[in-house]
Amino acid sequence: MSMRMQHERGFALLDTTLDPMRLREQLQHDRAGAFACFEGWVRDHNDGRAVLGLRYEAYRGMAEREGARVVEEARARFDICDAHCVHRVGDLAIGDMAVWVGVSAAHRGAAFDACRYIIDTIKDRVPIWKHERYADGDAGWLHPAADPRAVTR
Amino acid sequence: MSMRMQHERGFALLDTTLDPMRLREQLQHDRAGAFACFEGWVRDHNDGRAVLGLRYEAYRGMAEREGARVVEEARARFDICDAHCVHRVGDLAIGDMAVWVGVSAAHRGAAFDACRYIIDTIKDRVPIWKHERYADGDAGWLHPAADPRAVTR
Amino acid sequence: MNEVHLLYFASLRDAAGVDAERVRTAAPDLAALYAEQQARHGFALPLARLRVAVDGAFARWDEPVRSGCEIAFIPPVSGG
Amino acid sequence: MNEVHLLYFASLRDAAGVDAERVRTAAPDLAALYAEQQARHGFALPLARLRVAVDGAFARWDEPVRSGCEIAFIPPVSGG
Repeated sequence: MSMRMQHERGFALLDTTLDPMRLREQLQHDRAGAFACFEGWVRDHNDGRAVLGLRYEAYRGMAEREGARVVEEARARFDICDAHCVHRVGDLAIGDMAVWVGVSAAHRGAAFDACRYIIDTIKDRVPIWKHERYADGDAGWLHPAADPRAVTR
Repeated sequence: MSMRMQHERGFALLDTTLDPMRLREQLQHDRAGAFACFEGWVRDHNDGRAVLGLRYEAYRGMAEREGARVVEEARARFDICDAHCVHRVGDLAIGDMAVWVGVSAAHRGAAFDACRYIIDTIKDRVPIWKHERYADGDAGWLHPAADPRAVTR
Repeated sequence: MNEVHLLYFASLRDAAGVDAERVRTAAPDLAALYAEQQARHGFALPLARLRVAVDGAFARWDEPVRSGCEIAFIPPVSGG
Repeated sequence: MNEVHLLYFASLRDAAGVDAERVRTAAPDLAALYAEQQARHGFALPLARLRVAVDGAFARWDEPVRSGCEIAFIPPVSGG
């Protein structure tokens, strides 16, 4: 049953507001006792600078394929019922949700581990870039140095 | 600011349906870039037996104090903005939410770690008991042997 | 003799048939008090699997029984 | 000479002034192709900080340049 109910594609890019309740409902299964979820919110600061807002840009076709592959990897590696991730593109304001990851599983260990794996790997590997606007008038693309904790390919 | 906005009491017992959207909103802060959340759902099976429904009972005063202490410990140990946990008491059906844990933080590592700490410790230490009704007509209290992975006091 | 207020939860309450009772006891510590009530009510759970709380806070089994306390034997919990 | 379709994202696009272009190149592999475009557009990011994708899938820098491909130089990503 769970295989049939899994989303064909576990990842989507959206240019409209994310709705956590609808996303969450898609992962409900009677055999799921645990649900772990991660949301990335637009912070008002980054590296000590006040942030006014930001924009996400993606290499759309590739981001959709790589994102779906990351979610498939999580489904294969962890004993979970289902998993899903959506990522915003376009302009976002402070407090907006940039990314949502949800995982349902029979037990909480697998739900947490898969959720963490997905967000870590999305951040490492999916071609999406953040452009921040700062209170001091400056703006720029973020091209972070590799995070040593990130899961590498 | 974050200290002022933190809930006086980070834990509550409720005998009505939990509303994840309302709970989530209480943890929003402009300086929070990460939100990790855990929900426990009533599964249709446990240890290979089909479950029809269940009931949670608590030693109310003590559960509220111990639960609040667990959330305070998470706030002290991890670099987070805020954390909150609510737990149901009374009768629940398959798919109902039994427990909700939410943590907001500047960065995701602390949000995940604190969320995991809270649910592990709640399950280990807070005086709440589950009574399950099975499809075979049997019913009983769950008094699990200590989980070797659980955080001990 | 001390008089204490005992609380029973979950399977202990089912076995005792009451959720609370006032008892007079000569038990010197909380472990002896549980042994006494276990014999009286036929509790299946051994002391090693329980915790004990006095006035709503976890306590040690070797603490003395004090009159007027609220004492709860805490079976393995199963919340979450 | 091979003709390829190049895609630029984020700071590379800002530096190139275009998000895509068709170029004819004699570069034998993808690393040489980046060096060529880096010199032409003044890209600040060294090759060591980039990944490269061919037709929407990650590729190795030592792969040959094939005519008709869509090639994207991938600056360090910052989604999530």
